[in-house]
Amino acid sequence: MTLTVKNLTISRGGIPVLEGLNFTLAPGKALILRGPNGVGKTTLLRTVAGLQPPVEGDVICGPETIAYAAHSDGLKGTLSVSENLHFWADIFGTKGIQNALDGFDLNSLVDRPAGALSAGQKRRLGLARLLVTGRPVWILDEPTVSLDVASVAMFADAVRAHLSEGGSALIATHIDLGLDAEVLDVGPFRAKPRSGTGGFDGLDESFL
Amino acid sequence: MTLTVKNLTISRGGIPVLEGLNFTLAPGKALILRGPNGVGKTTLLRTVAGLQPPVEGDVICGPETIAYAAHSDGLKGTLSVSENLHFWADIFGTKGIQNALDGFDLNSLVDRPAGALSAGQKRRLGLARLLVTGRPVWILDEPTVSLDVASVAMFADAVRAHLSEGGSALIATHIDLGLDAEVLDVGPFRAKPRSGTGGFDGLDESFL
Amino acid sequence: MIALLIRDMKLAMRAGGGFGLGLSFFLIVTVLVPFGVGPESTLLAKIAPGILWLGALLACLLSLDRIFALDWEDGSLDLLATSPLPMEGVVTVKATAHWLTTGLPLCLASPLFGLLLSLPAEGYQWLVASLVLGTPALSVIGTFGAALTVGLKRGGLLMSLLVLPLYVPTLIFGAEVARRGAEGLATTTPLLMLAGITAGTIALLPFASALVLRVNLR
Amino acid sequence: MIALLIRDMKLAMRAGGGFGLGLSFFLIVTVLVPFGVGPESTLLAKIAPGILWLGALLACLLSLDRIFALDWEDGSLDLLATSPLPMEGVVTVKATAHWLTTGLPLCLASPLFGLLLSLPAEGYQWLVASLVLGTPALSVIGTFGAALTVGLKRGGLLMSLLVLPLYVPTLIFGAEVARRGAEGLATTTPLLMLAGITAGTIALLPFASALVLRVNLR
Amino acid sequence: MGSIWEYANPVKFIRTSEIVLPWVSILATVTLIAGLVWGFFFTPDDYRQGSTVKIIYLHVPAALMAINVWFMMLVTSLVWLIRRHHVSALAAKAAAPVGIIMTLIALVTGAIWGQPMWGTWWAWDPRLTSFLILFLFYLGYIALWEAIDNPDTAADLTAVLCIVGSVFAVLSRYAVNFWNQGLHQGASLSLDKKENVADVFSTPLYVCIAGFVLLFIALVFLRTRTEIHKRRTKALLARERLG
Amino acid sequence: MMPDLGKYGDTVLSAYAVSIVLLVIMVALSIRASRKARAELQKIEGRRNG
Ligand code: HEM
Ligand SMILES: Nc1ncnc2c1ncn2[C@@H]1O[C@H](COP(=O)(O)OP(=O)(O)OP(=O)(O)O)[C@@H](O)[C@H]1O
Ligand SMILES: Nc1ncnc2c1ncn2[C@@H]1O[C@H](COP(=O)(O)OP(=O)(O)OP(=O)(O)O)[C@@H](O)[C@H]1O
Ligand SMILES: [Mg+2]
Ligand SMILES: [Mg+2]
Repeated sequence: MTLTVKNLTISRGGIPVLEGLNFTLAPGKALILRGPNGVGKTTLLRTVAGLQPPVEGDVICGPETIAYAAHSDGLKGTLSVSENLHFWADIFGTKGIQNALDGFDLNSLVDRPAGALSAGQKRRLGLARLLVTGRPVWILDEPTVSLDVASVAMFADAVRAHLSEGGSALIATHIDLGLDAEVLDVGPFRAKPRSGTGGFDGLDESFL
Repeated sequence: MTLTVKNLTISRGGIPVLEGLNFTLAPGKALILRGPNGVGKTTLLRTVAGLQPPVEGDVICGPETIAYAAHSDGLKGTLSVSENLHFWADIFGTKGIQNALDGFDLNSLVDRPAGALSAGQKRRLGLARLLVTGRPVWILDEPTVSLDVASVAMFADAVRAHLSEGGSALIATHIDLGLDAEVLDVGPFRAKPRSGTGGFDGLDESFL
Repeated sequence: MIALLIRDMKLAMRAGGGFGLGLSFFLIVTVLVPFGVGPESTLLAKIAPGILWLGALLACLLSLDRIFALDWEDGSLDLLATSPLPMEGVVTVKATAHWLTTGLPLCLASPLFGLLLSLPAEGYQWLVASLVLGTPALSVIGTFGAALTVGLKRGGLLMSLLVLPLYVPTLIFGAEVARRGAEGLATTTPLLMLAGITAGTIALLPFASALVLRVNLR
Repeated sequence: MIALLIRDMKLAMRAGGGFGLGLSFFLIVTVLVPFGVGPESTLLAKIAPGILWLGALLACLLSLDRIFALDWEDGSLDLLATSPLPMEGVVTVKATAHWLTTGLPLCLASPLFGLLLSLPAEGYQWLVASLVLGTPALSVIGTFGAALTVGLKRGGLLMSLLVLPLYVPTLIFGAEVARRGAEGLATTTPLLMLAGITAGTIALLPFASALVLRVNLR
Repeated sequence: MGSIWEYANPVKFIRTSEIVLPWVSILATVTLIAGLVWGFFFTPDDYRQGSTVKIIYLHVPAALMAINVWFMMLVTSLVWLIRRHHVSALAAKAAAPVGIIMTLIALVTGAIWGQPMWGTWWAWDPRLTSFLILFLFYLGYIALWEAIDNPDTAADLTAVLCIVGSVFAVLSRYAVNFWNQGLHQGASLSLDKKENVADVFSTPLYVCIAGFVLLFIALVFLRTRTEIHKRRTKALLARERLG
Repeated sequence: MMPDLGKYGDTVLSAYAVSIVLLVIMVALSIRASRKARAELQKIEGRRNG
């Protein structure tokens, strides 16, 4: 169940963005990724989730252990909240969505079509999906976007509960979640131009 | 330039969500809207921006004074950053985007297609659009989503500069922006069910 | 308004081809017809004007659903609605951009496709004339349909359903001009009718489209 | 997989009609043909099998672009890719759902539309047979096209362009079966070819589609 | 007070229809059965069309209703857009399925009639063609209602569609006439016999027409009530969820 | 009782059959929908008032 990242270099649009990343994520632990906008957090998470291949290095982790939650939630506006959750439960072969509904206070919204939710309610539903996947390793990209303070606390509780059950979580976020977790600033791993010749020293976000 | 909201009732999907709202927003002032997820902030902002009609009450404000920025940024992924900004500048009949580029540190990204920006960079571009509208009243729906700490500060500076030039801003947000502004919690204005009488006697044009 | 037109044209170009795509669809429909109905050239010549008009209509239709859909999804439409442009202006510009990227290339290329379907020599000028007069109406009507269905997921098919009956008069008169032209008959009446329909839709329909679009943004 | 199939069918239904819409498009194409080529029933009878096949093909095509597009836009596709379902399974389910909502209703309704185009009495059974055998290939090929163009804005037209040439063999043999049937000729050879194409595409194309989809998700 | 617009209030409408509906329903059933029985059992055959002339008692009322229902929808749509009375929008919604069934009956009976008379189920005669187009308009109208969640938005959009559609329906009618001038003499022969329809045929025909009209009225009352109930259910449910 | 329909018997009967079936279906569906809507509304109003 341990997720290990070894000497990883990742690229976006053909350009390396982060390099030399090493970390392990043991069961029961959470790791918070930090870094300025555009440094490559999303790219890193997608690579770890297996959606894109690494340029170099390895992501080692058991098969079918990862649940990924991206910037967008993958909700169907015409399906109700419970239909959306049941669908993912069926896909991941787990039973029951009650747990997920309770965890994110969605009970009063079960029959509402997902399209008629507010931004924060949608996000809560998107996060509730994690609970029905039954997967141990959560990979979360800015999970608290649009959430109010109470919902952020709710989310932190859900993560804590998940960790205490032996799960783990890799979270990219800009805000403080109040979790007791290691923090990894990816800023220092910014990919450097290969040849060290001058002119390139002014490398910034746009790699110019 | 003063925006006045009088006894406003707004509805979403045919159901009143907030009622009895009153506030004024004078030039040079900012007003922060707070409230739990799903209370109706987005609906309120859309009504104030004139995108949907109020159920009751009035929004009083000069014509062509409002610049609205929603959850989504209205960017075209195939156009470059500068093309996106130039487009909005042309639509609003203003000149020059340099100011906007400087304000949100986009100079290094000008020629990048907007589709190849990270979440936070996109948001910065979306906010930069406000500077090219030349409109005095900014209506912002969770403007700092996806932004890192430095960018949030950059945004707060932009708002302060706008206020000092006699503009005003109405901002719905869940986080603390560090602005010196009045805060309005919309929670207490939640619409209450009409007369408790049963049967069809309570039936009115909104079928409640 | 010009800025919007330029942007829309740019977007159409960038999105892999722009002009080319409507045209290629037209081409492919014209090419598939002989596969469907068999290769006899007398038969093809007879149905050529109708098929060419149908092909133009379908090519228009297929590119319609994205007139507003993209701007809706990424939020630009909300922003445009709060901009100084009147909604009628937005709608008109969108229809114009659609015509420039779809209708106009079809008109220019139609003689070539007439060749593929053995259209008689007299027919070409009338085919082009009818398309030039008729395709603007197709774009304007289509914009109305697109405005009606903006924001509906899978709106594409619904839009076709709504738009196609509205296309009937234009199609009938347009194809009639082309057919009569190909057979060497008088074309004045249908040509006048066609011009009338186009003028009428251009003058009135944008108001309906703008109304409908505003309702959809609520 | 069943869950995905059920969800897709549900989505198709909810989105205002589901089954109905592909059908209505087919209906409308068939209705518009006489407006284009004129009302003579002998001419119509002659082109009927080809036009019906073309109509079915276009109805399929029009509903294709949304096979993956919606799931892509709202992020479901990323999530499905990290789920226990193999990508090949996803692709197959998508093709099946597309066929059930488009191809199947077209097969069932085609005799009615044959009526509108004065299809000769002998033609009906062959028309239906050819559609039943051929439309699954259209859905599978279409899914491949949709997988290729997912993530491209305005992918619709580009996809048509890619998919239509791939449709040619199916169309040729399908229409040939229907035409020979209507004229009372032997239909065995084209029928066998049609069945072969369908079997082949169903067996092989899902792998290609899955591959392409995975690349597009990167 | 006493203005006709009062009845456009949902409560008032529910109350009034509660009283009126049973009577209209009974009247409709009686008239319709009487007319059809009279027409089917107690009229002679036509000297040229034989017994097929009996189809007229279904075909013509259905055809008339098909057009009139659309017209009624046009009027209620205008009322909704101008005065924003919810009942009038819901009445249009309630009427559309009735209209499409009427169109379908006219088309099907016509097709069945065409088989012995013209030797074909379908011909691209202008009248038949414009009916087919009307059918498509109904289909699009209903599909649009179904596709939109927000009831007010749906009412607005369908109302505009109905108005624009009406203009285009009329245009199509002219276009179709122009397109297929005099190709089907057979059709005009049998269709233009109206003048010499003898009383033996016309009286039961009028009864049938009255029966169809009454049936339509009863159905629209019933279905509009249904729509109002549904609207209220939806509103209450939504309100409950808001807490 | 049954009138003599001559050689067009099938035609006339099928026309009547189809039309009457369509009419009956429409009426039945309308009534069913009406019952359902009313029952549902009563359930909810009951819940609200009780
Ligand atoms: C599918 C096909 C058909 C459609 C859609 C259709 C449509 C109509 C319509 C709209 C009317 C009433 C219009 C009016 O009163 O001005 C009508 C009337 C009539 N139709 Fe048809 N018709 C069809 C086929 C036929 C056939 C095959 C026959 C018989 C040969 C027929 C005989 C009549 C007669 C006798 C009337 C009443 C006379 C009249 O009002 O002019 N129709 N039909
Ligand atoms: N399609 C693309 N082509 C080229 N470069 C891209 C593309 N998409 C993103 N980039 C660039 O890659 C870098 C990394 O992007 P990524 O989305 O991983 O950043 P991030 O750390 O998630 O930022 P944020 O906090 O803003 O979400 C950014 O500088 C971005 O501009
Ligand atoms: N289309 C719709 N139909 C019915 N109800 C809706 C619809 N869209 C939103 N709602 C409901 O209206 C209420 C107000 O939504 P709104 O988006 O204004 O909330 P918000 O305050 O912006 O919340 P958030 O902080 O989560 O963005 C919510 O309870 C939401 O569930
Ligand atoms: Mg990111
Ligand atoms: Mg909101």
